[in-house]
Amino acid sequence: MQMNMVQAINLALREEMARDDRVVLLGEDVGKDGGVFRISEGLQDAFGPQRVIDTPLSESALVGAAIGMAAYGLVPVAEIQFMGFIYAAMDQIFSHAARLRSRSRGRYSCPLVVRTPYGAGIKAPELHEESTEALFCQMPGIKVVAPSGPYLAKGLLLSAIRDPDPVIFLEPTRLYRMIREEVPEGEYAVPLGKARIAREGGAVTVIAWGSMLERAMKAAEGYDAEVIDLLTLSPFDAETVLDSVKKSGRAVIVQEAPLTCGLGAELAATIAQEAILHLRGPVLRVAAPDVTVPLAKLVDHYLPSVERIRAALDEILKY
Amino acid sequence: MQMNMVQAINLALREEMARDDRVVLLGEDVGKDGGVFRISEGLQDAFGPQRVIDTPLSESALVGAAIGMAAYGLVPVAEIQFMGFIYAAMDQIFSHAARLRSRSRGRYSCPLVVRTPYGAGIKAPELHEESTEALFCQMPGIKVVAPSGPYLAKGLLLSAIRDPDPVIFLEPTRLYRMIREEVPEGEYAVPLGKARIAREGGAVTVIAWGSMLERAMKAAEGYDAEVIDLLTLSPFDAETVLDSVKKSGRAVIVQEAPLTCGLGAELAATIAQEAILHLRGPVLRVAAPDVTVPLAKLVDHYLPSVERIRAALDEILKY
Amino acid sequence: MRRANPRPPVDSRLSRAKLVSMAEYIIDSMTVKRIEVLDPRGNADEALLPPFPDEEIRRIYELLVLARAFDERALTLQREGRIGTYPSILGQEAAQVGSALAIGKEDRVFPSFREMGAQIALGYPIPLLFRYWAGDERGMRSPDDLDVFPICVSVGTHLPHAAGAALAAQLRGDRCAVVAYFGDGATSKGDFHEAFNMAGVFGLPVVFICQNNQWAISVPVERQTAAKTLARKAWAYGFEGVQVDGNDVFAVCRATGAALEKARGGGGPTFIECLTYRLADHTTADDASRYRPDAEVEEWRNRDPLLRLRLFMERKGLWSDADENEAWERARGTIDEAVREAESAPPPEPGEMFDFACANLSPRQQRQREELEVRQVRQV
Amino acid sequence: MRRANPRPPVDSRLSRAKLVSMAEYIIDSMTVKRIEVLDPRGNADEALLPPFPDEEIRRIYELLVLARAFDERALTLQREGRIGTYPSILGQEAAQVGSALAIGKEDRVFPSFREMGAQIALGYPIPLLFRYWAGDERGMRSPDDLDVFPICVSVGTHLPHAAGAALAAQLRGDRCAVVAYFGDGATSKGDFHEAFNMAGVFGLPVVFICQNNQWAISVPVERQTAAKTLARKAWAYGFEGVQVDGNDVFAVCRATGAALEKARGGGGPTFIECLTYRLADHTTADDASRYRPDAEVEEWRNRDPLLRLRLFMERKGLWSDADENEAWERARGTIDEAVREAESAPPPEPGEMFDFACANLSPRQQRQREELEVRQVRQV
Ligand SMILES: Cc1ncc(C[n+]2csc(CCOP(=O)(O)OP(=O)(O)O)c2C)c(N)n1
Ligand SMILES: Cc1ncc(C[n+]2csc(CCOP(=O)(O)OP(=O)(O)O)c2C)c(N)n1
Ligand SMILES: [Mg+2]
Ligand SMILES: [Mg+2]
Repeated sequence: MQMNMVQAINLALREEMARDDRVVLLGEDVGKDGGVFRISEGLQDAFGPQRVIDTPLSESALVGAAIGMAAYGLVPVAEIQFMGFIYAAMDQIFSHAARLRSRSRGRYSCPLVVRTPYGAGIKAPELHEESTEALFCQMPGIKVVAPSGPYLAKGLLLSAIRDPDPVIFLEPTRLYRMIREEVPEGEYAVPLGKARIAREGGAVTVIAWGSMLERAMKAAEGYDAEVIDLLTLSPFDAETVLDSVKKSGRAVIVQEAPLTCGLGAELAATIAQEAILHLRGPVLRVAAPDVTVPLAKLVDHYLPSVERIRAALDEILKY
Repeated sequence: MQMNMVQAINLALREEMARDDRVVLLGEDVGKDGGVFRISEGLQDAFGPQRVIDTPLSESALVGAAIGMAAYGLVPVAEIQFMGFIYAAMDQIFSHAARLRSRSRGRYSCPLVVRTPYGAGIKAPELHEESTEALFCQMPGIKVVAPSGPYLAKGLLLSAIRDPDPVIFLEPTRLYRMIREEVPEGEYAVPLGKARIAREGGAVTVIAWGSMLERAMKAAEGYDAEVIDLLTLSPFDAETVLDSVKKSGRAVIVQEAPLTCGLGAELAATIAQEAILHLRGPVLRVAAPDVTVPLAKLVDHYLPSVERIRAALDEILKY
Repeated sequence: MRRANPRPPVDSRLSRAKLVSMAEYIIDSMTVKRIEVLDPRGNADEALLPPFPDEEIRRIYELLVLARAFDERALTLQREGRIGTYPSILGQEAAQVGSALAIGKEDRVFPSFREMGAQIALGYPIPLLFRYWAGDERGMRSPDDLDVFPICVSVGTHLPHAAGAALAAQLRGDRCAVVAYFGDGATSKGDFHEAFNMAGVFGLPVVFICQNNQWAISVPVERQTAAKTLARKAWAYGFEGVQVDGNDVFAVCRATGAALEKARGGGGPTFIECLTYRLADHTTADDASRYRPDAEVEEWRNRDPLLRLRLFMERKGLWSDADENEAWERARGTIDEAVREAESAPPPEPGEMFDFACANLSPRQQRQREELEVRQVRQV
Repeated sequence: MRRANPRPPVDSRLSRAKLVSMAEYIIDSMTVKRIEVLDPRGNADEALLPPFPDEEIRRIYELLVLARAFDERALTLQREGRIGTYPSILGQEAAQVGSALAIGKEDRVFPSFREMGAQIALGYPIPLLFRYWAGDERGMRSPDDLDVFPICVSVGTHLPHAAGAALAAQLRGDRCAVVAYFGDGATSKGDFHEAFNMAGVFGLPVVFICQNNQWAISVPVERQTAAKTLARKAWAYGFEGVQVDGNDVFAVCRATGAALEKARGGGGPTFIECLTYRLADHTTADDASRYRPDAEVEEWRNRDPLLRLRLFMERKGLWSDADENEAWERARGTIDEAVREAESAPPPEPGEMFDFACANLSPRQQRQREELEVRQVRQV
């Protein structure tokens, strides 16, 4: 069926909940309201308020309770309404979700998914347009996933829910309803930890993820560029990245977040450590500037544009 | 006077509080107890409980209140007892301290210092040995500083307190009492944003900060290695780093934190973007593995050792 | 034996039955008061009548009208795509205007995101409000003579700032009080707790005003907390919580005034729960009919805060239909003018996103700004 | 006029004076009970006497002795450098052992870091406790037949887990209850609030047990909160809080038993404040004489939880000096054995730091592990 990413994620949740009654949803307004983006539309009706739980407005306890639930036989999928509100749950995610298996030496584990809409471009108020995936990518014990379209969103979410460890699942709001494509019903899992060659090419490797994939693909038109869709941001698929860069000798990383200490830095550093002898020129990063994401009037100037990516391609191809 | 880092920081606080009555300390046990590391020893006696404030056990409100105080004419220096407890204050630091100037378009600002002991090697319980500086380095609006010895600690803390914007000041616990050196009384500021050439050399550039500086210096003995002490981690002094790397053609980054998405990644990425044509070999990172810092019995195997740094030097010098 | 340790000797099932015999006595007790003046039909016991001069009562009403006219227009502008997502204040005008009127120039105010009625009553320039909601952060710069913090979108996270501002006032001996506004949903946040606790411990000059509009998006207040009143939460921190009829502008104003006076005089914090109702959708992006019954909304429409003051004034002969029409006309005129002013402001330059990133840009930020500006020029 | 908006009409100074005339009535009230059985001299009103068989009372006392012997030894081992920084439980044995005894095998326990008395009473292997405090995380793996979460060092952050475990039990219909332990300092954390609130909203089967030892390192409980009792905080979340004499093992045990029974029966959460005292330094790294008066400590020494039970038993003819000596000898023997076992365990291999990093190591982690092991071999 043709569907957008909201519908694909909804379908993934529905199927997983039907398949495995340990899967429960919790979050603010996920129940009767179906979530502010309608991700969980109809799920409370289908599975009851015991499995689709509206919580009080408490991001820390919401994630913290999900940790306790995960330790005791459930597979919670917690929603943080916008990524800008996940910071209150950082302590729970980092001090606890990431470490429960290790602290208890395997006695307890934390098969938890924290889903959250992320990214800029929807012209919403402050803290509604964050893309701080790198905060989580530096936490050992946490996986981070960001789909770039409906089909992948469903498959990755299935994998995330089935993963025995905590996964942060980042949904690019800008793409929620932008892309419609065929999304099959039933099982298919897109594995975690594997990147995808979104477009083959030989002269330059472009690495992108989440909402930037769409722009990277547009920018690549007319270039002999290979585009890698990272999909899992942590642990990221270094092999696919390095193989491509070794072949092309040129790398451009496209990152929605501010430049400094974003995930792009780790990708560039990995390339600089492990593929440097194959490089023809610098590893270029196209990223937002090092400022807080501005409100609607300026956000288009903040986000990496197709033009900026093209400019980077033109530059690197000079080498 | 010869003093260790604890004494140097104490002296810096004392002098700043005497100079400027807007400077106030707050935190858990900073008052009568003088702080669990005795950093604020004697300061409540000297300046009174109005200026050295014991707070309830509330990291988020402690930082949040400091933001309100900073907005209203004070210069708060907040202590988080150990870096592992700062995660509860991430929301306040990132959503508010980092953004107050911008959100209010300059009407309010946040001249706040958050001091916290950080780093491993003191054989303390979980969450007492974290080094997650990169979490803060990716926040536009936040400065991050990590001294590597008593003299620098005092000078940098003076600069941090006088800085008009929020500064996270990371004190390497392992060095608190390890190094004694001459620390003058009275004013001298070590500027923020400037790295220091801790040792000159031509064949390879070693970049380190905080507690790793000491190991990097030991490792460099017998090598023609230039050692850069980063001092300010954000915004870091790219110029000094790039100048040295362009000269030596080789870079080794020593980072206490787990490898992935640490500050070393940004340094390597910056080098790979801006100095790649000068490089003779890969940019090497010596870092902790991607696991939670283990407890006392294994922590020595976790921390980058002098031997590992030497091995990296030997490797890079083959190019 | 459980493992090597002596076996836990007590059969817990045994002990459970015999509690009655324990010595129990009461060591602590608390009560919560409710305060009201005007009833929904605009009646007030003569003895309780507020002593405002007639002219002031009319001006209070006009402010309520202005707040509502602002809201009306904001909703229209949103539908026309001229501002972004907007949270209506419909039904909460009395709780906002009434409390704000008690706030002095010297006081410090920390609003949440649904406080436009309070901002307007405080004298916050209405064009700036429109600009903010249109996505221009310059709208959040409070005029220099007004101490109103930027709108806080992250629920409840501004409460520690209010505590800190009050602590600063206390330490510096500033004779002012601090007011923080927030919703019923915010009472579930850790920052609410930590800030309230700090206010209690230090006896801070702060007044916490909860707009209990009974909904946090789709979550009714009964699912937000099992506490019978929100006001009682203050007792957990050692200070008083009171409930006020939030649709009664007189009661709100005077409860706030009393709490502020207490705060300024060193009497410590107060928590005021204004029990009111969100008559509109949560925001323009919401559809409240998905989760709440129309009957409940209708019931609260009858307790409209403007209506009851108007009925009161009519009964006292202070207000006529002509006054009503004029008041609305004047308010809409003010709003028209504000919209014009807001929309005629030149849009921000892209480089302005760097303007207040920090006091001094880093070399990297500097370069990023230059690159942005060069791109800009190229595109023009 | 303040800016373009109609001028705030009310002179706030005017309104402040006239509050007396408002209608005020009480809409909410709460009380806190205190529960006690044994007084500090070991007396108990005959009518209130707990119905434990004599043999059980002796065994309870022996567990208190064991907990204290553990503590004694841990302090010695720390001084000898055989374990790391250690937080003494001296003075809190009754609150810990008494509550733990009421906990069933089916229940789930979430300890803080100063709960070794509870862990011992629950049957947690003592050698594992020593290993943990010696810096070996393998000591935190609870035996499979015991549901005790790892010690939580980050104050208060485990309370949401307890709420979640209780929610899981509720959703799955597991007939068990959850117990969370924490200190007075933890009541100031946001996570305390959010977890309590969630427990109230969902009516969760959880018992929150606060060891109010009156100090959080150097901060006395009066500076931790302005609330008269900690117990009253529960009312803010719509459930009962009680205060128990925390040095009275009978009172603690039976208050806990009652709360657990209520929880298992669907009666929702309870908060038990055990009022006790930390007789030792905060940890071996602390020097409490810097911040608290000896006289206070002395006063609490007189309320020693072991002493009062011993006096009670002596008066009842259940206990002699010989019994006392034997009990201590047995306890110390158990502890000797546990230390031997703990210290004879082989140290962890360096590679073990990867063992539970995640279910499946990433290729990068795999390589890091291999490199670590290669370095290891080289060094050997
Ligand atoms: C920390 C945080 N979590 C979630 C949100 C999303 N959100 C915006 S408003 C709202 C409900 C707020 O309810 P309440 O505090 O009662 O204020 P009201 O909207 O009723 O004025 C939520 C969940 C947010 N803004 N901040
Ligand atoms: C979140 C957090 N902040 C600070 C600390 C440092 N610290 C360890 S124990 C303690 C005091 C705890 O007091 P309380 O909750 O009363 O427990 P007690 O130590 O009295 O058992 C502090 C501040 C910590 N472990 N966790
Ligand atoms: Mg509300
Ligand atoms: Mg305590």
